[in-house]
Amino acid sequence: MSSMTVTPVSDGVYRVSDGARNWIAYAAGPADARWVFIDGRVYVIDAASRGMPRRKKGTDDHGALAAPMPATVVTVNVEPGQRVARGDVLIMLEAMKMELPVKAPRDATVKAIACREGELVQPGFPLLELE
Amino acid sequence: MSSMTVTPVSDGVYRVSDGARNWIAYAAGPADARWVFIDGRVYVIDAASRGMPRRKKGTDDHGALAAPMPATVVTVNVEPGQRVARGDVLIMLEAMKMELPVKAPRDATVKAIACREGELVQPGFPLLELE
Amino acid sequence: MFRRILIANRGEIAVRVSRACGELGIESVAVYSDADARALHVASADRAIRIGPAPPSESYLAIEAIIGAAQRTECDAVHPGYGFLSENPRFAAACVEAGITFIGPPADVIERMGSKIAARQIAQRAGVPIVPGATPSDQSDAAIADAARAIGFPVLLKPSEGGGGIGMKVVREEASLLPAIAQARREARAAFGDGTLYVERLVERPRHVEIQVLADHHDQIVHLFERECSIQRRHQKVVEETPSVALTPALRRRMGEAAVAVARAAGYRNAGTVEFLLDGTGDAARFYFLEMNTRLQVEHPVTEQVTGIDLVRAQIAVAAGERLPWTQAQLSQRGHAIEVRVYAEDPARDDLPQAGPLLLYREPMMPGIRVDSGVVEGAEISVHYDPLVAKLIASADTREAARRRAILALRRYPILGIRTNVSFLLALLEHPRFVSGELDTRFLDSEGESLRASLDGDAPPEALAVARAADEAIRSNARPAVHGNDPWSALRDWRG
Amino acid sequence: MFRRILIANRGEIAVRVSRACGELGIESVAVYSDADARALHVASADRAIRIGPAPPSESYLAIEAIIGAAQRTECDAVHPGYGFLSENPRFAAACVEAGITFIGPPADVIERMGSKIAARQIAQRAGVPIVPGATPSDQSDAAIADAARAIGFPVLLKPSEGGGGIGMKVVREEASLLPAIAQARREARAAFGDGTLYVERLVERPRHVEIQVLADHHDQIVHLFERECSIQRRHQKVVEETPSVALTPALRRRMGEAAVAVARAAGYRNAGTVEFLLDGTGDAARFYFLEMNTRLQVEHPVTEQVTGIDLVRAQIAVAAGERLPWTQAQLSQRGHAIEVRVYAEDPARDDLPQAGPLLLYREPMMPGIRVDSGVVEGAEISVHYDPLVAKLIASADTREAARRRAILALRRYPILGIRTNVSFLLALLEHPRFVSGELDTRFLDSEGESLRASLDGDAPPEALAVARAADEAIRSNARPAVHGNDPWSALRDWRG
Repeated sequence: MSSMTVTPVSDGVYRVSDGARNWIAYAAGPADARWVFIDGRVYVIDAASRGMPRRKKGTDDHGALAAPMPATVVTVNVEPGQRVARGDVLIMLEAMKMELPVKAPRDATVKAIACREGELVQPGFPLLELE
Repeated sequence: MSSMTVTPVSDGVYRVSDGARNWIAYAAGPADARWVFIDGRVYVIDAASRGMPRRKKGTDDHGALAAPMPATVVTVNVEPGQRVARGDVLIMLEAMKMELPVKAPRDATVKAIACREGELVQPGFPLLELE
Repeated sequence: MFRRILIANRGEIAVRVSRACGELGIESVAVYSDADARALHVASADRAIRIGPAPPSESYLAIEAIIGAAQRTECDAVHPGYGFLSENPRFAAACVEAGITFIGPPADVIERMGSKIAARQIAQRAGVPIVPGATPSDQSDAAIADAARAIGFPVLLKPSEGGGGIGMKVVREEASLLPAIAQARREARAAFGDGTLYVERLVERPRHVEIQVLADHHDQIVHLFERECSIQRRHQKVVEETPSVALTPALRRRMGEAAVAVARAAGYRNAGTVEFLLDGTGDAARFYFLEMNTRLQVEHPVTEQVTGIDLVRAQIAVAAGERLPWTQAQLSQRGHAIEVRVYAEDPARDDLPQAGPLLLYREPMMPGIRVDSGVVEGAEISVHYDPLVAKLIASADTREAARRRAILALRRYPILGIRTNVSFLLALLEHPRFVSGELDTRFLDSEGESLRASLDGDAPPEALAVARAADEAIRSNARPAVHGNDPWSALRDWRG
Repeated sequence: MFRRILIANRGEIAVRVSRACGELGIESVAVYSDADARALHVASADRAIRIGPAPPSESYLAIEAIIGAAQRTECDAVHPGYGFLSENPRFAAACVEAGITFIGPPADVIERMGSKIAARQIAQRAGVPIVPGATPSDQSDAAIADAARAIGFPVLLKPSEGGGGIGMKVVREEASLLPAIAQARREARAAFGDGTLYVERLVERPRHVEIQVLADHHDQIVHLFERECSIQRRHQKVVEETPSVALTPALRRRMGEAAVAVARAAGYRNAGTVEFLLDGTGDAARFYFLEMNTRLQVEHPVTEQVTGIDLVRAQIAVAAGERLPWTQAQLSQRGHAIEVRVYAEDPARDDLPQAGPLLLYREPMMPGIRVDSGVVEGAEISVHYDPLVAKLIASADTREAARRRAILALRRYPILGIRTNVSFLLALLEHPRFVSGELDTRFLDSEGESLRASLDGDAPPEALAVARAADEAIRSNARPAVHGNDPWSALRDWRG
């Protein structure tokens, strides 16, 4: 890995140089989710893994699917025990004037459903569980 | 005086309302010299006199005239004992590619000269004294 | 001219309209819901008035509240922006009843053009073609097959009650016609409880090309040329440009004349847009009337950049009874403009809308770049409204120069704190089909996945280095958590 | 086309050029002095290289250092911007010797047009008038009086060695001629130790109108119409616009042809500007060649806005040997553009330049507004360089609309931490003589005091209320003192 020099330009603005190439970069946010913008791309870098970045993924697939943002449940398309295939739309939410499909992240069986149509759910609220 | 409501919009940006009219305002700087921008005008308001603003004037006229910024002394046009009239150019400084005339703030007599041509002077550095 | 205009909208378009008012020496009055008390559109106006709680139905869609606000602030006109009440004939009528000028067409014209059926009839009467199609009154297999043959292959079989593409069947030749009719009817019944079918000529790889028109109250109507908006997804436009690479001067003239004919037949007033489906390119292309939008479009800036005309100012002048100051012959297109819509959404997660604070937000300021936005750094993208953050418009002498300019500007447009589609837009602007202008309305359906696939990637060393440096900077210099606990609530009622 | 361009400049023009490079797919290399290590122009480029300490003579004027930087970074061209080395023939020659293309005219043309005497001779040979004048070889009273009569009243008597208006005498009629000659000679001797006098026709209330030219290396020369820059102070332009209200189509054509004739006679290449003094307005006006600027002008954006041509891109293309892509007939003016120069200076204190941190700096982003700047919030206006903060360019369909747009934008252009001329510019744009376009080069001499007088005023209640609210905000939320002690010095050499 090359050696990088970081020179602050002003609040949140940095110049990064590897000795040859030069970038203008922007950074903000807390240490556990530092947002960095360079050349049209955004990286969210967590503190623990500086040097071991990962793009933060939405719902971690621990079986439970959660609402990504405050939303209204429009339809629940599955029932407990139902087999679903990766990509199937399990639940349709609505927020910000748009429909937000909650899709199956993998082939699985629906274990439980934790919301009902018309309900207003908060971010992180578990909507249903897969086996 | 009317009652003003101030609503912050974001960092340094405010909405001010007197109940009828509405302004977008910007503020920054330390309490003893708070800079405020409204509608194309800038006000520097000191803390002690909130409600009793004064436009900060450059050189307070206590007899000594000081350099307003880092500058080079180009010419000294007067001598101790000389009578000068308000507006006379006493000293010519140069900074930022421009000539900066130091003018007499009032009719007076030159008491002492504290700089010489070619000298680099710092802000606040007394250049000459009037009686 | 008006003395004071109420802007019945929020976000970038409210800011845009209040600036036009400022330039005309007209006072602007913003309205806001509780969620928008700190919004830029409120601070930007000369006056501001609360109209209700966050939900649009109780604020930006609340006709009574808005008319009341206009009366209390003694406004003589209302600009509706786009969306919300802009195409609501009851709102236009309510303004007139309250003695306030509605900056837009008359209520009856909005109503007429708001009905797809009535609008198509008007277009046909004006001699402007619509996509051939029919709902046969005899719904037997044989009658539907006859209708399909009369229209000509390829045809589309659609549930008459449907929408959104569900249950649609494409039939390209006689052999598959009867089985397709049976299947389409079954699916229509399953999805909508009604098996009635509509038969329509299928336009393959159509482009969405629309014509801006402007009509004064003295029977003068001009068009301001086309906008191509083929890059769309779920009927939401993402990229718009003008001129369209698909148009030749002769085709442009024909489409412009068709749009003016529709506007004239509708008794149109003020700014409006006639949308066409374009089949093919060049002089031989066919175009079909789709619908008319009886308001300012989101994408109006590309027209402004290329014609040099300020459409919002023109809207206000026309509403005030002024004559259009130009004839058709005096209008021209110069150069090229491309608009990209920056949405708060995550392209890596099905374009999921994002809400949250703009921790860092800096708009690129460079020659040929215009950004229309309603936010500033530190603002909050609210869950209550649409996720449009800003529109970035790049103008240059050629399409290629405008495209490169848009790319450079997006590369200098940091938005941190929420995910946006900026990197997706960059991939799109660099897609070979976008570069060559081979567009159709299914572009994002066919290319969206490959565009998204290019977005993933680990943080490069330079990003990691900046993240670390920011640690240091933030440790020594704690940047305010503008959107943490609210230190502002104590700030009311300072006596000045 | 070039692969990599070194930008031998700083500030807004360096940022401007690096963006043009980015749009062309050419790598840009910034140079910087120690004072500019954190400057925007450095961060904006694809590469950056230090060339010396803060004083310009050791950095931005150091030919060897800059040529060395271009060689080390393997640049194939250098863009000089304006100011600094842009009109230095030794620099242009040094580039060529080093095998690097100088983006500008050849060294000998720079040298020739840099000499006022040689440039005037070229203009005269090209049939372009200069202000009639002479230094009589016989300096007797009678001979000088004869020269004055030959030139025609009113005349100006000037010390031949002088400059800056010292010792100049205006003579309007025969009766005062001889006494004026005697007095002018005395004053010339006192001020310059030399009583030699130059006699010149006095142009009363002249306008400064210049013509942009562009010449390729294939003998094609076009002009891009005029810019009026009559609003100036101590030969520093403050407001520029195009078109000029003083020109008619016929006069514009004559001046354009004269400028092209001068450029052709000079063997000119690349972008240049021919400056004229304009006496009167309309078809009957006379114009006189003043000088030719052999570089990009500060005020080039107004031409870009009104012609739709990107001058920096054209400069690069021409230097790379490309042909101009337009004929004169294809070029046109559309609309109106006004540029105001935002300086870090205090209008209340003799325009004293200001240095210091930009505590808050937000550029107005609105339709028809372009800001070319080289700073961001938190940056420092340095004492070492010129006090130009930014150029704000307002474009619209008419002069009045552009003027109102510029005013609205300046009212939304907060710059805090240093004094600027923003409020002065606002007063200027609202001055009745500016509104009506009655301009001449002495406008600021005659109106400057009244403009300044309008600036004073106590803080209104709304400003006091904000100052108080900011107390609260800052107490709870300490904003970082970005420019206090330097927390950054420890941030070097992060391993990424």
